[in-house]
Formats: sequence, structure tokens, C-alpha cells
Amino acid sequence: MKDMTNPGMIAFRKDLFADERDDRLNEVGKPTRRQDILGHVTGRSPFYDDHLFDGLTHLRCVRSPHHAARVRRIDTAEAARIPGVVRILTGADVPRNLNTLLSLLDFGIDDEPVLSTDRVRYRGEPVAAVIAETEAQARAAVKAVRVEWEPLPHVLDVEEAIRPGAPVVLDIYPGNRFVYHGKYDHQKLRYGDVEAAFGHADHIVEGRYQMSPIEQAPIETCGAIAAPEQNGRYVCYTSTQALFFSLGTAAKVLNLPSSRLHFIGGTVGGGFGGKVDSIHEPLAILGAMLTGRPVKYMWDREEEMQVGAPRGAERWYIKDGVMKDGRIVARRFTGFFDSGAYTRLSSYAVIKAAGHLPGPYTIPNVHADVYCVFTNRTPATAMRGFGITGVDFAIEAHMDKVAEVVGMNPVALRILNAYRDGDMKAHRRVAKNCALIECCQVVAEKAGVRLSPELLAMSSRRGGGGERGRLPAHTATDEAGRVEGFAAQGYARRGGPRPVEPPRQAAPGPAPVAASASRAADPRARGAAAPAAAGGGSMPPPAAPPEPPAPAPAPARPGSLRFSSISGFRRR
Amino acid sequence: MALHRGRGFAAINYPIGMNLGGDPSQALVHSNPDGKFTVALSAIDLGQGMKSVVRQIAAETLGVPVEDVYVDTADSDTGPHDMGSFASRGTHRMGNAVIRAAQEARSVMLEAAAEELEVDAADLVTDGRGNIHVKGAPSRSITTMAAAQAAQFRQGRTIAGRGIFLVPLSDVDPETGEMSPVTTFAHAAMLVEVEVDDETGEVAVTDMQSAYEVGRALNPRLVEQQLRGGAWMGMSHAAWETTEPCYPARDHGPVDFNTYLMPGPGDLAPHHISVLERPAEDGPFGGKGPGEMCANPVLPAVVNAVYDAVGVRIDELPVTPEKVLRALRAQGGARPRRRL
Amino acid sequence: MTVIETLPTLAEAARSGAPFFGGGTIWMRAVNAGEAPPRLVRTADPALRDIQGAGDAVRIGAGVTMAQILARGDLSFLHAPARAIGGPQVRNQATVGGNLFAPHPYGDFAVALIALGARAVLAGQGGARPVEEVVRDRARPPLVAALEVPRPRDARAFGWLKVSRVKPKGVSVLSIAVLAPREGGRLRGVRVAFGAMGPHPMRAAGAERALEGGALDAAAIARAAAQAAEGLDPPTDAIASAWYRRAVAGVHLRRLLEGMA
Amino acid sequence: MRPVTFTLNGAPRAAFAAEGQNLLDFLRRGVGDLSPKYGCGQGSCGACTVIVDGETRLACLMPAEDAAGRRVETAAGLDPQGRHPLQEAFMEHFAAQCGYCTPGMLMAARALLDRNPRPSRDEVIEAISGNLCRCTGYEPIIAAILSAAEARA
Repeated sequence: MKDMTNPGMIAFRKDLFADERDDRLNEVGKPTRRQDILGHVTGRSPFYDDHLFDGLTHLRCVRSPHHAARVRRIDTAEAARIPGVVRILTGADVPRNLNTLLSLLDFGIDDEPVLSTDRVRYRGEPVAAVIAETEAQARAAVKAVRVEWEPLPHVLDVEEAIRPGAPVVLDIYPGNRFVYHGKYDHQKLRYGDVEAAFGHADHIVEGRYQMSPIEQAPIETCGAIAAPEQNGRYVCYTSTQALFFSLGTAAKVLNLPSSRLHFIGGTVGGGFGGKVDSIHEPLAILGAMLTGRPVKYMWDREEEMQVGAPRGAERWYIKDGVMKDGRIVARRFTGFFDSGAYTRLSSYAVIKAAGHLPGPYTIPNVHADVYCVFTNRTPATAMRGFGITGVDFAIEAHMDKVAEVVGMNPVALRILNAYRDGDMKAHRRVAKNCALIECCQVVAEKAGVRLSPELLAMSSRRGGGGERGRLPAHTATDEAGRVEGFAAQGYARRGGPRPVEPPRQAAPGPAPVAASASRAADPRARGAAAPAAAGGGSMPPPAAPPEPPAPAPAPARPGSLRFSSISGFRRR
Repeated sequence: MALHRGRGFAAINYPIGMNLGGDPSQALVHSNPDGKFTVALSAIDLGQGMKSVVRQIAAETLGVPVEDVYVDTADSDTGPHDMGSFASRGTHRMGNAVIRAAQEARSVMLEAAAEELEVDAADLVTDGRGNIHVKGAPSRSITTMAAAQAAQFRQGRTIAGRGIFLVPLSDVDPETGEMSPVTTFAHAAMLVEVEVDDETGEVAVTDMQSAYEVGRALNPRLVEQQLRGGAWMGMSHAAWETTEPCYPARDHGPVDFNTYLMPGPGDLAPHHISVLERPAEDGPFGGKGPGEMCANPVLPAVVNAVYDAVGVRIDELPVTPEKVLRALRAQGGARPRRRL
Repeated sequence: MTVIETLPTLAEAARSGAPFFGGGTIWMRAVNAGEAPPRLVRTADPALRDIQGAGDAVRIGAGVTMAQILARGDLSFLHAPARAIGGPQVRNQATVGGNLFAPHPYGDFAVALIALGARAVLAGQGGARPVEEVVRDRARPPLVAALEVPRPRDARAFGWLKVSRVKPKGVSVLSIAVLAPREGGRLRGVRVAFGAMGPHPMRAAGAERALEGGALDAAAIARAAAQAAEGLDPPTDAIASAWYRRAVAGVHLRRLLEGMA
Repeated sequence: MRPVTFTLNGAPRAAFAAEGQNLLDFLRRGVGDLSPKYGCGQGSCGACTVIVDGETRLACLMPAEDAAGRRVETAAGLDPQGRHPLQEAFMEHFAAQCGYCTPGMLMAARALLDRNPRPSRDEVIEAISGNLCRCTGYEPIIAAILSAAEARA
């Protein structure tokens, strides 16, 4: 039975790493009360919905009841006659009705309409928006919009989605996989040669791990209120977690210069990642533009739970080669992020996850194939620990299996394999500022887990580097998952190249890759300079949608590319 | 009926800031005529304490009491660009931007004070209580208020500063995944104790012992808020939450907080926390971001504890009573491991 | 858009044919979501909030709230099921009458009423019908004026258990109420009711048969547990699957009965 | 629309309520008391908790007209300087992060302490069980309420 007489202590272990810290500070390190706390306890903290407007109108969306369907007709005539209805918006009203969130970082092809006109790809996808004097009238009018749907086949499981013949979610990704670097249908991580190392390992330990979708569940639902300001500007009070990201998205979708938008936020009733998607601001502002009235677009709780993007599901396969003494000598991952119907931020999370592998351990051979998979599910997005929480669950559940196979204490296994200062990581950068060993030691001590004197004496600051700091002499690489027909650059541009034929995508899976080639590891650090235009959400959108087509795709030559967008590469 | 106790362990690290960088934050700091400072940002406080932590960072850097600093965020007309509050980037990125802005403002303030005191600005120090004095000679001093007034009304100086912090965007090699994901990592280890009911499959978390390495606890109570609340969320992710209980099918999705399950105040377990501080070389005063990583070790630790208690591995989250019960039946009952 | 109309008497509300607005925990949610009918009726009739009777049975007005029941020391046998309804705010609003028609996964108080053998007094019709019959009438729920609830002669004869995933306020995986009066060491008039094990609260005929006429001993309890889910049709929802509810119904019934033995 | 006359935090107020309007919307938009928050409109989160004639109620589940003639209390009526013992305790114990659940949580706690000045931990848990918090993990809130009770005793 649990004992709540002492519900929790907190101890600051100032004794550890004391020589690396100067604790003589005036304000930093003090338990100062929160600047916002008086507002919180008096109920005066100004959340976005706490701004009152005379004549406020309410926007609600007409949503798909199908996982996938063609939209044959949207009839708003009856809805428009409902008392209090001010305006009904459809996709035709949206100046630039196609966006991908990370286009502001030049990351991904525009794939998601604000209001879909022809096809829906998940249950809950909006096809029209009603603006009415009251919320009740808006709800009544939403019910009165008649949509003729033609249901289409759909796919909900990531591994079914990548099988040949699966219903295609987004035509621009015929394999239902995001395309990385214009080249592969997944993100690769290659370090050493896992297959060779499996051959020498004493044990092979395999596992499959699944995270289900999770709702961020802030108590304040996502939303925005937009109103005409003077001088042709629009003010937008918003619950966004990223003010300029949302501003930039609205500017792009509405084809407005950022100077005509005035975003106010900063006091938000919980976010946890769910308030990055900038869904509400563009529609609320568009409503204000077209009606001249203040417009509020706020999700109710049901929408927040089922239409709001969750932390996406992830599926991970892990295979470890382990020596009798507990050293992990090889680790292979196959990971599937369930992006849902659109890209949103999942493509980013895949690279983040790949860079995180193999977890906080020094393993000389690591191989990962991580896929961003499209399914007919609510699009996924960020949540606390994005890109990491799911694979950390997989890694650490797997570590427990490894400990059992080699008959080791689970804490000891972590300390034995922990990364230390000076070690080379699988993404080919040297580790520094490590503290995993110390965390393990502190917990073991508190919880009464007995560790050997050798393990207690270990330190993140000693014993790393040297052999552990060198790149592998040989890294096995391969061209599995090569995709043809994608340009290796400039995805985010409209009018840019599209796949000329259905790209060939090998069906991936947890099985070892078939084709394998070797190449010497290239330890040279690549140029890290990024073009200034790529950063920042406030980048003004192009004035007009059509743009010159990008140069024809050229075969990629590793090592000769300079990074210019996260998914695409531009020639030097 | 039998309740089986088990313990499970997990250890994690966590990247601080947007993966691959390329995510700038900017800050502006300026003084009123009476030496009170405003920090203008467009960062978001969604409960993590952004306003409070950068206030302390600004005060520390300026050398003034925290009461003399107010953080104003987020208005796009006055707050300069920031990527946003996500990816554990707020404290790290914005903290650094605020340090730079505050350093610039401080140097003007010291120059103004130096002119009033007729000394070299390099010889001046702040006492953190609103005074500027000559190093080693506390009597030769001026208040920050007097310095600010002199700057504005006599000397015609603006005590203000601009700051930006940017980790340059990294390459990713398509063939090997070579990249610079982030510049610093936080760490954690967690031991969870559970009780598993072998007839119903119900799992109760009964104790949590953790260690979190956060670089520097810029405000220990704000850090505790994150760690305690985040571990609760981790427990919730482990055994309660999902929007799709029949995943991958989309049936029976919850639509309210009665059917979307999260642990209630009666489900809490004692959580004993140790905080370690190994400063990050590019963190503001060494600080990292504790807000996201705090949940992560709890998920696997709960799964491992269930295995320790009854010998079944639930590798699909959340660990519902049904999954445990089905696994127990398939195994022919509980087989306690008790390895920890 | 919904109008909530207050009529002078319950009889007029019954005659109106419009759905009855009780405490509002169910209807206001529907009103907020735009899912309520255009007209709801209610009455300010104070009789609806009366609690009468100190003898063998207590008459509880249909408008009595869970909080009112919890405030009455003489109704302590109903405290556990009343406390199982919602959180404190909901209990200040949710009524005994409304609970009879609360859709799954709500309606745990009705489970207790069924086990206790309570009867619902119907407005305007006179007479009373057993609660287990009334709760079946989901399509056109009758207007209930009051509940006649027999007091268990022995406090130990009535048992209550609610299983939920979230503590202390969570909706039902299932709930169980048992009335097991003893006469000379033998159980007479056993009533077992389950919540969340069907489209509405239901009696568990198999468990009742297993217990009736015998002693409340381990063998009888085991038999009842084995037959707990017989004839029940548990739903699958976000809380639990039908399989799980069926799998643990007997376990929880056994634990409840063991506590009553 | 019908007129509703009531007492809000001790002061007489009157405003018009629309058909089917709930008390939460009425207080926020009709009367301008923004302290109760919308979190679900379903009665499942507690962010809109107010006290009506001494009892906690979910403002989203109460028809606005039902406030007529009654005493309604909200977090805005605690102490504008934050000197109510519960406000002090919430500040001292860092019992709020985003602050969105805080007004409702304070009203649930206040109703508890008004009828039970020295609650046990379990009684505190029961009293806040209808109020969700996504940030804190509840423990600091429980600690704050227990400490406010001690401070008042």
C-alpha cells in the first residue's frame, strides 16, 4: 500500500558537479514567486478568451464524418437562412488554401487545406466554417450545411499504410511516407555495422513497442479571437504556443504581409505541444476580414479531444546485440511515426528521434530507419517530449529485457552502457556534459538498489573518449527506400516539381535491409550555416502563389550538398 | 486475490531546444527613467514559468533586484521574434537572448553611472539591491534609479539592449544521419514501484524515486513544479491516457474528461526527487530545460515495474487493466520477478 | 437553441410531453452542445425535493440531489452510492430522478436503488413501478415524482462497490449493489444489480440464484461470482471493453460479498 | 432574454440572460466576471466552479436564470490583492502553473474550508476531485489547501 504521509521530498544535490558551478548568484537559483501568480489566484490573468468584444461572432466548422471521402457538393443555402448566421466560409474563401506548418522552415510540401474543397482524409476534417451571432446559432447552422460525401477506402495502421496497394492518403506521397532529402522514404541513421556486430554478439534481444495517440488536454481549449483593428490591420488574441509561428502561418495562408497582423498572446492555459498548429488564427482572421466583425474560433472539448492533433502513435522495433557482460554492441531500430492525414510536425519529429538514437548509451554500431507514415487519422502534432517520449519508452523497456537476458541488475546495465564525456554519438558528434551515470547512482542510493563499488565509482567525466570517442572504421550504408521523382530541393515552393510517376518505394519492415553497401565514414563536419530566410515564422509569404519551377532534380552526391531545408538539399 | 509489488527502472537523456537548431529567440530590455526594467518578448508562458525565469535571468544579468524587472510578453507589435515555447527551448534560447539584451542594457547603465561618479565603467559593480558602486569602495555609489535618470535626462543615453540567440541550423546527411541535433542534454533516472492486482489487472503506482539533471535550477520551485507535474503526466501516459483506446481503430474515442482518463488526486504516489545540476556550457547560467524530459522516464519505468511484479511485459501503452489481465491469463497467472 | 420552461406543477410538466429537465447535469451539457430538443420543461414544485419517512421505507422526491442525501444521517445506507456520483459540484446538482435515465456510463445511483427494491412513483399516473423496469424505458422515459426506497433492516445486508479507473472521481468500469438480507443464517430476497454491464442498470439473475436461500459462505460467493455476468450485456467504451467488464464482474462481486459476509 | 437579478461576490447585479444560456457564459459575457473559465461545457473539468448559496456549482451546467435571487461567488471575489488564506497558500506552495484551473480550484477549496475548517488529506482530495489540473500533478494544490486550513485555524 502506498503511504502518502510524506507525499514527496525534493533534494538539491549541490555536492555533485559543484566544481563546474559558480553558485554565487543574486537572483538565479532563488525560489522567487512566479511573476504571474497574483493574476492566477485572483482570476485576472488574461487568457485569450478573456478579451471581450462588442458584437463578437462565433465560428464553428462543418466536419467530415468519414475517414476518407470525396466532397461532391457543399450546400450552404439552408444554413445561411438560419437566424444569426453572418457568413459561411468554404475553401474558395481562403486566399492560399494549402499549407504545411513547417513550410516556414522550408520543410515539406504544402499538403493541408484550411478548409478542404474536394477530399477529406480524416474524420473531423473541416470543409466549411459558419460564423454566427451566437455559438448556439453557429452550431445549428453547422448541422444545416448539407455535404454530399463519397466515402473512399481508408487506412489506419502505419504498417498497413506502407504495404503496396494501400489507399493513398496524400497524392503527393504515393507511398504514404514522407520523403527525406528528396531521396529516401525514411530517415536513416547509420553508424558502424550492426549486422556484422550481431554476428559476434552473445545474445540477440528483440522487441516491438507501441505508443497510442495521446491528447495534450490543456484545460483551456485552443482558439483565437480576431477583430479588425484600425488602418487595415487585424488583431488576433490567441492561445498559441508560438506567436510568430502562428503569425507567419496566418500571413501565408491569408496572403497578407505580417505588418497587417497584430498577434497578442503569451498567457496560455496549458499547451503541452497542442497549441503550435496555428489552426484557429487564420480562420478567425479570415472571418474578421470578410465580415468586418470580431470572430472567435474556439474548440469545444470534444473537438479538442478528437479533432485537435494528438501526440501521434509510434511503433518501434528494436534489435540489440549484447555481450555476456552486458555491453550492448549493436542496436537496430525501425520506427514508424503515425503522422495521420497530413504532415504538420511529424516529419520533424522523425529526424529528432533519429538524432536521439540509440538513447543515452555508447553503442559502437547503430542502425535506424525511421518513417513518417500517413494514415487516415487525425493529424498528429507535437506534445511534451515530441519525437523522444515514444522512443525512450521503447529503449528503456528494451533495456529491461536486455538486463534480464544477461542476468544483470537493470540499474547496473544502464551505468555500464551509459554515454560519457568524450564518447562519439551515433549522429557523429562528441558527447559532453553527460550526467546519466550520476542520475542512476543517486536513484539507486535513494531506493536501496545495491551497486558494486566499481559501478558506484564510475563517472560521466571519466573513462569516456579514447577508443569510445572514435568514429567507426567502417559504416555500412545502403540505398534502401530510394525514391525517384522527387526533387532534392525546394519542396515548399508551390509550382515546384511533383513526382512525375508514382515513386518507387520499397516496402520497409523490421527485417534487415536487403541492399547494403559500405563507405568510409566521413568525419568532416559539414557547413552549419543556414540561410537566414529559412528561419523564423515571420518570413513574409510570397506575394502571389505561382512561382518559377525549381531546377530539374540532379542525382545526389553525398558530401557535396549544403543544407538549406530540412527535407530538401540545394546544390552548393 | 493477490497484490504483487514490483519495481521498475529507467534512465533517459533529453535534447534541449529545437532539433537541428535554426530556432532564434530575440529579446529587448529597456529601463524606465526610475531604473525599473521592462523585458519585451514574444515568448509564451503556458504555465512553465517563462515570464518568471527570464525575469530572474534579466535581474541577475542587469544586477538589479528581481522586483525591478517586469517581463512583458507576447505582443507581436512590441515583442521581437521568437520561435515559440516548445522543444524545451524556452529557457535555453530565450534565456540566452535575455542575457545578451540585459548585458547591453547593463553596460549603458554602468557607463551612465560612471559618468555620474566620474570613474571608469569597468571599475563598477552592482550589488543586486539597486546600487552601483566602485569595486572595493561601496561608499562611492549611485542607485540604479539615479543612474537611469541621469542617463535619460542629463546624458541622453538609452539604457536598453537587444539580444538574440541562435543555434545555427545543422545539416543532416541523408546516408548516415550525421547531424548536430542540439548543443545540450538534460538527464533523468527514475525508479517506480507499483502494485498489480492479479485478478483485475489493475496497476497502482505506489512510489517514485527520481533524479533529474537540469543544468542549473534557475528557480528551484519552478523546477519542482515541472518535475512533479511532469512525472504525474508520465504516470498518466503510462497507464491511463489515449485518445484512441482501440488503436489503430478509431472507435470509442473519448470526448470529455470523464472518458479521457488521467490519474485523479486519489491516484497519486509519493515522488521523491533529487535534482542534479551540471551546467550546460551554452545554457543561461548553465540552465537546461526540465519541462519535457520529466515525464519520459516514468513510462518505461512503470512497464518495467509491472513486469517485475507479475512477469508480464506490456509493450503497448497505455498499460490498461485489460492488457495486464489478458497477459496474465496467457501466462497462466502472476510470476513475480522481483529483480530490483 | 433550447428553451427551458418552468411549469407550476409536475402534472403539467408530465402533460406537456416535453423532456423533463431535472438537475441539469445531463440536459445542460446537451443544451451547450446544441443537441437538446427545442423545449425542455421543469417545475419548481417543492415536493420534488422532499425526503419523507422514518419507517421501513423512505420516500425521496425525484428532485432530491446527491448532496441532500449525503447531508441526511438517516440515509447513511445511501451515502456510498450517492458519493459515487460525479464530483462534489455534480452532487450538488444531480438528482435521484435524473440518475434513473442517465446514459451509460452514468447512472450508478440507480444501481443501488434497484438492489434495494426501490419503486418509482410516476407523475400523474399514481402507483409505483419497480426501478429496474422504469430504467429500461430509455426512448420515452416516464416522469418520476419520487422514489420509494425500502430501508435495509440490517445495514450489513446492503453492499455497494464502484470500480473506476480514476480516483476518487471516475466513471464506472462497473458498479455493483447487493441486498442480501439474512433470515436465520440464510439469505432471503437477495437482489444483485450491476451498472455499466448493459445498456442500463440491470439485475444479475445468475448471481441472485446462486445466493438465494443459502448461507453467505465461500462456496455460495464463488458460485455467484462465476455467474455474475450471466444474462448481462456489457458495452465496450473508452473506459473498458465488454470482455474486460465480463472478466472482472465476478471478481468484484466476490470481493464485495466477502466484505459483507 | 430575461432579466436576472442576483448577488455577485456580495454586490447586487442584474443582467439579461438568453434562453438556454448557462451561468458561465452569462457571468463572463453578460456580467463581465471573467474569473470562471470554460474548459469543457460538459461538467467534466471544474474550471467554471462557482459557489451558489454556499454550494459549489459548475457554472456551465447551470441555467443562467437559476442565479436569480441567489448569492453567487467567484474567484474574483476572494481578495483582489491575493490576501485570502487560500490565495496566499496557492502562491506560497506554487500550486498554479498555467493558472487556468486555479479560479475553479480555489472555489472548490473555499467551499470545503467554509464547511470543514480542518479537513484531512482525503477530504481535500474528495473536495477537488471535480476539478482537473493538467500541470501540477495535484500535490502542490493539496498541500496548499491543507496549509491554508492550518493558517486559518
